[in-house]
Amino acid sequence: MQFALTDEQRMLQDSVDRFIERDYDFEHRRSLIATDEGFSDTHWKTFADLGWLGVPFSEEQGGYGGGLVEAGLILEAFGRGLVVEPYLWTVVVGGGLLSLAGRDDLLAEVIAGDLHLAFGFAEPQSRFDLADVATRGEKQGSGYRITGHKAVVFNAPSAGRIIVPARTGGAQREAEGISLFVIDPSADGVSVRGYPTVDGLRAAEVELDGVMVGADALLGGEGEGYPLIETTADRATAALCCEAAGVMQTMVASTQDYLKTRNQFGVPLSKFQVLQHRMAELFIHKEQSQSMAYMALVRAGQEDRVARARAASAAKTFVGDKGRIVGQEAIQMHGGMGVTDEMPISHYFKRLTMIDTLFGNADFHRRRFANLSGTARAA
Amino acid sequence: MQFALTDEQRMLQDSVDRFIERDYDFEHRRSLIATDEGFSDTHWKTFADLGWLGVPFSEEQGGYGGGLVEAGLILEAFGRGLVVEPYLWTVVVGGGLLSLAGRDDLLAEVIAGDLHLAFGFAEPQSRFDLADVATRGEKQGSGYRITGHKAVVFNAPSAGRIIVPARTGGAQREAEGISLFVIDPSADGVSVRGYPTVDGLRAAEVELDGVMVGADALLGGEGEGYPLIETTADRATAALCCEAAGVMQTMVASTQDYLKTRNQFGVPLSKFQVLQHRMAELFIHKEQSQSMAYMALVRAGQEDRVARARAASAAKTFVGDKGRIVGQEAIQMHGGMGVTDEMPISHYFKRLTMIDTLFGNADFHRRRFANLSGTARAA
Amino acid sequence: MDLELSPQDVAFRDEVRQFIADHLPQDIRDKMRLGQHLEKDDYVRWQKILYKRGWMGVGWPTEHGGPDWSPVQRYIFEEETGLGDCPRIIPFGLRMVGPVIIAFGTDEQKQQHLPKILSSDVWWCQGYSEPGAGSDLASLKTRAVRDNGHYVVNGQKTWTTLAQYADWIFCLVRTDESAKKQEGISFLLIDMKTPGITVKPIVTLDGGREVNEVFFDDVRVPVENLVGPENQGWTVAKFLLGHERTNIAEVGRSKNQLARVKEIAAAEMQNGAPLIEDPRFREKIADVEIDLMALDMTLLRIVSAESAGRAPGPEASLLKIRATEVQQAITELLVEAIGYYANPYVKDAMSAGWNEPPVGPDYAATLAPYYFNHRKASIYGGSNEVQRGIIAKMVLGF
Amino acid sequence: MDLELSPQDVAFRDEVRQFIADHLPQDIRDKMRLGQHLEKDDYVRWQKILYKRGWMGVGWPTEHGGPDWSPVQRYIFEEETGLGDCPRIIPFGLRMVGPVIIAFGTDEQKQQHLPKILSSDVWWCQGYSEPGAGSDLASLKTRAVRDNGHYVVNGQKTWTTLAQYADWIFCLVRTDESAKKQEGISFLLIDMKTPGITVKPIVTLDGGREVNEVFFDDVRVPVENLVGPENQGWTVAKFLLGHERTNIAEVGRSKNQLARVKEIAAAEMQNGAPLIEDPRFREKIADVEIDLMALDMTLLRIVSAESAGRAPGPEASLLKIRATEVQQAITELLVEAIGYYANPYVKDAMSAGWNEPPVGPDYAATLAPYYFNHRKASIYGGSNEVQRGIIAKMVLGF
Repeated sequence: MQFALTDEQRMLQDSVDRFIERDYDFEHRRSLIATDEGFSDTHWKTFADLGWLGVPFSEEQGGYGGGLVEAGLILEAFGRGLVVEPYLWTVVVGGGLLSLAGRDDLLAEVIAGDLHLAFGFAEPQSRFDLADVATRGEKQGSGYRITGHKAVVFNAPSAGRIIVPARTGGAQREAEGISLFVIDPSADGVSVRGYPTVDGLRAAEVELDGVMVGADALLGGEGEGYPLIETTADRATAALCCEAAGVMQTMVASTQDYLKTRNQFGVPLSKFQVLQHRMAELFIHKEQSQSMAYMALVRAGQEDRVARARAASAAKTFVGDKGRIVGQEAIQMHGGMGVTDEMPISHYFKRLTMIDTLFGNADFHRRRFANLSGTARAA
Repeated sequence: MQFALTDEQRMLQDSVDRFIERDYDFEHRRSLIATDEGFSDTHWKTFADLGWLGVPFSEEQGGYGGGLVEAGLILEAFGRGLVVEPYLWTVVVGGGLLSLAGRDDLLAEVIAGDLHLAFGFAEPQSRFDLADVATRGEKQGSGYRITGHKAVVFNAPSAGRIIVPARTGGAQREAEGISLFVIDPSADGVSVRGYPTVDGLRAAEVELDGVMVGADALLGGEGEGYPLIETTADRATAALCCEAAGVMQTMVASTQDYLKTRNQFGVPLSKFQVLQHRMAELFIHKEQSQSMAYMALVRAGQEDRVARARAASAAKTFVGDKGRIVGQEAIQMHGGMGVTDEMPISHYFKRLTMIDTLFGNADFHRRRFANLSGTARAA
Repeated sequence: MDLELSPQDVAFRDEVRQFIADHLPQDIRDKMRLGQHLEKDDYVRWQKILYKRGWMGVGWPTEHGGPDWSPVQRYIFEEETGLGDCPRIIPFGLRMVGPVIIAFGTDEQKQQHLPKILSSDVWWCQGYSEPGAGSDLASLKTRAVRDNGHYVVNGQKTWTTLAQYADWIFCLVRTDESAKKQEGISFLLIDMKTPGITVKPIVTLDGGREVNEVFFDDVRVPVENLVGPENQGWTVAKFLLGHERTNIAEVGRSKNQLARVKEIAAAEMQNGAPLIEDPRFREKIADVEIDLMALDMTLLRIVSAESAGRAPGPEASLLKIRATEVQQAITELLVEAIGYYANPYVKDAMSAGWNEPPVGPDYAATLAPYYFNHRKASIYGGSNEVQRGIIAKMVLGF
Repeated sequence: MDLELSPQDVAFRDEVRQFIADHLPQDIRDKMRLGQHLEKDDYVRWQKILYKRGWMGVGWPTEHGGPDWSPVQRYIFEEETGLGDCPRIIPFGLRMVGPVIIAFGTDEQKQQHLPKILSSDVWWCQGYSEPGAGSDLASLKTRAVRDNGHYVVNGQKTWTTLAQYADWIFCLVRTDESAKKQEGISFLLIDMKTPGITVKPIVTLDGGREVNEVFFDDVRVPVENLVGPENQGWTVAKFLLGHERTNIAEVGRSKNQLARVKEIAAAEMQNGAPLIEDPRFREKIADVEIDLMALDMTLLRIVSAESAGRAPGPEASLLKIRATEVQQAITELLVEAIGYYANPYVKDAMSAGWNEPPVGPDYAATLAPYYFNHRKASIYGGSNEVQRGIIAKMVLGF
């Protein structure tokens, strides 16, 4: 048991931190999110060159033989720098699905930085239930005809492929009968209505109106998509918790600095006991959020579904609950400055808030965790 | 609309406060709870002489024509003084049931101070569900034969009559088919196993083993006991919230005094900003608890079941949640002194804690309130 | 103790309710219900409608146009306008500088300003906060130097709400730099058209432009615009802080927003059923509803005390803290209810007149910005930390 | 990063687990499971069993009898003894005065005291707190005046845990009244049989008698019992505060108690079904379980850092705060689970050997007292307020 970073992992994170420090100051981020695409292709190419896009994949698949832990560590550092490039969606989620399904051809394009991906796992009525799929995939000859509405599909405006679950069997909200398809957004019947998100990212409503795909568009077996979806969601959740931990780290550090430098009633705010104690709580929250994120990362790579799911849900619940406190308190302690667009802290706050909505919020995962927990002594 | 005490109500509370100040200091209370009976008959006679035992009952019933509000105000003052005399059980609960059922004969004894009452509404399996009655009442001739186990029956050791719900029809946990019986604890088949409670009161396990009662033991119609039980529980809940508000008032005042007089690091504790802000929160909690208790009192006297039940459940939820905070914080701010038996604060804390368990705790009433609330605009 | 309205009060409530139903313009009502951005004209139109009915000068003496309502009537009016989707009354004229002028102003000031405040012909804003001062209001640095019948004002104010619409600003300025902190401050009325004033918007985290910086560069203000004696501005400011504050509870408005939570939760689905049928979500709503009841009942106790002639005390701090907490909790529930559709940021959908179909349900667009925007509630207007300090000192005697 | 135990550590865990199964006396296990009162003999018996196995001196150098475990092994031992219903190791000898004597003591002191601490032949207690001092430990007033090869000690200590069982006490005393607060304090070892010492129990709110006042009336202590230099006692005390504190996390014990919550909630009924099937109660348990995981994982990160040779820092404050919060949350769940049967106070049922049938379920009697008693957890041992102050100063640099 060694619940600390290896030297290689530390070096990886250091290199990401250095990239942010050198090439990703806050004004730069601001200019990126104001562009049409919302992030930088140049940076993306750099990520490819540095090997970050292939980090979690095996060497056989053209990757660099790391794992989810390494991807999570990159996202933690991205969280610290509030990086908007869609690493989560293209590499962890999309790449993760391709990797599980053995689609090394597309994965190679991802690793090379030539392909962006999106995953349309949510629908207007689904809320956080991954099995609530109304989109239909009807067999047509050797292929399928897909019809449905995918809601808030992150990174879809830039994606060269969109992966969508569609129901080829089973009743709505059943795990059985869901198939995964790789869709080309330029295909007939696909409409992608893009928009920015409140935290400066890009997403889209994706309408599929009788989209025809061949049998090769299927990821995994027909009707056997759900386990891939759930596994990927748990892994993405773990990685997302790392990003949240990184966001919290910067928020706590910024607030700490702000309180030390800002004077009120003739003394620095950091001398007010109320703020000291509240900051001590935030410090604990961000430390423990990191612990939970790392736990989820480690467990997400394991075979045991229950251990993986419990860890992901525990971490997401914790990060959701404490993240709300950290975010709101950091803003409150910044006073009026905290609610301005000008200060980075407000952008970190928005990102942290929106992370809670992804892959199920704290209440969703609390219930999932409770239902996965027995009455046995294992805690 | 006049949400403040009338002059008469204020005078009534003043007289109770004066009684406590003059005759009920903390050492006196300590000596009372160490006696076998656990409270003072002399005080009880005084209460009768002062008319407090008849306050909530109409003049036709031999009372003094006040209402639940007046009883609640007495209990609020009792809460401030941590009075152990069983006013809640004999007057509000027992007397309330007798009054609803028109048993003026027994009510006269209560008002005169000659009769104590208990109400065995809980059973080992019932938790907070008032309709979960396993005790059976079988028709035998013109009377009934009652068998069952009543759990934690407050004031039973001193009670001249114990009122018990028993099932004369319907299935378990059905509201239909519950009848109320007045039992003489000296009757054959009644066993009363008394004990003190953690907050210095007295209760008992009451076993009914084929207890024979006549038709005159029935309160209200056969099988029609549930509405009486629920009404009485809501009224008692409102009155209990008043007691809780009174307890909180003393806890906040004591903690306030303690912080002002106790020095640490060369200054009074009241100068520590962290404690100032936490005390400000406690101040708000006790003020709002009083508001909620009064609201429940006013609504509990009304006809509308939903308005009464929502108010009682809202108040009990609020008082339970905030009472836990007030209690724990008051102890914490007293430091080591707070956890000693010697300091009154620890006894107030225990009482406040136990109030949450009576007639359903905060979670129980939160759910009841939520289920009574529509989606309409009335809030 | 009695929670029922008297027949007269019931009649009054019905009258207010009917008036709103009849006279609140439908376009304004629609914007309010969707949480969309209001224009200056929306506020002014509604305030003029109230003015015409004689209901604008709430809290003002009748001689200056106040409607002479009892505390209970004021409570009812606040509740009904909040429940009825009416825009907020912009407080800077009516509730702030108006009462100050009534209490401290000269006859000329009264004649010049009060009628136009009441008729909403002049829009006021408040120049209190300064950069670097935060909660320490008295550390303000904007200075006013006497020169030939004028004060020459230099400095900067910040967090000035809706200054972009304002015709006049009331300011605290330092008129004696040698005096101790709270002394040496004066209360000045300044015409926003005076040369040397620049207004610069501050974009807030939700993308909104409600607050501004206001710069004063050799702005010449006639000495006649001083309210109260020179260097006694702090007394004036304190009067304002203690003035009729029960309206900060915003109970009616929060009841309205909580009903909106329920409506949205009844429309949103989870596991094939409306979200509102989820016991946990219902209980979270119940918690906020109960906290709102506690606020309402405490407000009613204060209103009853006022009816009995007792002056309001530091209860305002209690109301401020809990009211803003309830408001913020409601905005959290709204974001939670909407799930993934909290994410899209479609700026145009936040104003009326956008003709494209909404992204997700039509009520979704404004919810996350509403949550973000409302973080200010516990910061502005005397932060909740300042309010706790006031309770500790003024009530607990710490 | 890796959360799996190595094969060696798995073997060690199994060995500890088996040892507890084989050697923890059943009567002690039963008391622990019911939360009943332990006698002095219960603690001593168990500690002697561990001593015999060579497992008592955790954290001690091997030359003094420490078992030479890695940080992970210590973690496993803590976890397994906590899960396995073992009594707490009384810390005053083993974890407090023992390490102090090892670090600062003379050879004579080491020879005299260390073996008997390890063998549990001598029971120690801690004389730090004084009435009126609270968290301000350094304001202590008990004084020791040199007189003819002795210190004459006068004063009073309080909150002295289990002093009624103690053979020796270690004390902070003031040896120089003219020096500044933290200076002029010395660290003394005192035989409790010395004339002039009186122990008076303090009854706690749960009715327990765990803590005491200890009075010193002209108590003569040989100067040889001074540890470290005279007037350097504060340095000694600080060493202790910084010493190996990961054991304060009590993770294994809390996991055990949380399992007890689940067992009781599975036995208690609500609406005809086990309480544990209530979604809300399950989620409340989940919340505490998740908080406990966060504590455990943070502890593991600290243990891993220790394994890599990094000295523990002010993380102890984090662990203290969250560990006690989790413990207290568990006691709340226990009281909540038991419903009305939290009320009966049957004192005799809290000790073993009572032969009457229980009031309610047999697990009920000790739950409310356990909750009440555990309010101390956030007060004693450096209150959680003090710990937050330490984090603010030492970690955040405030």
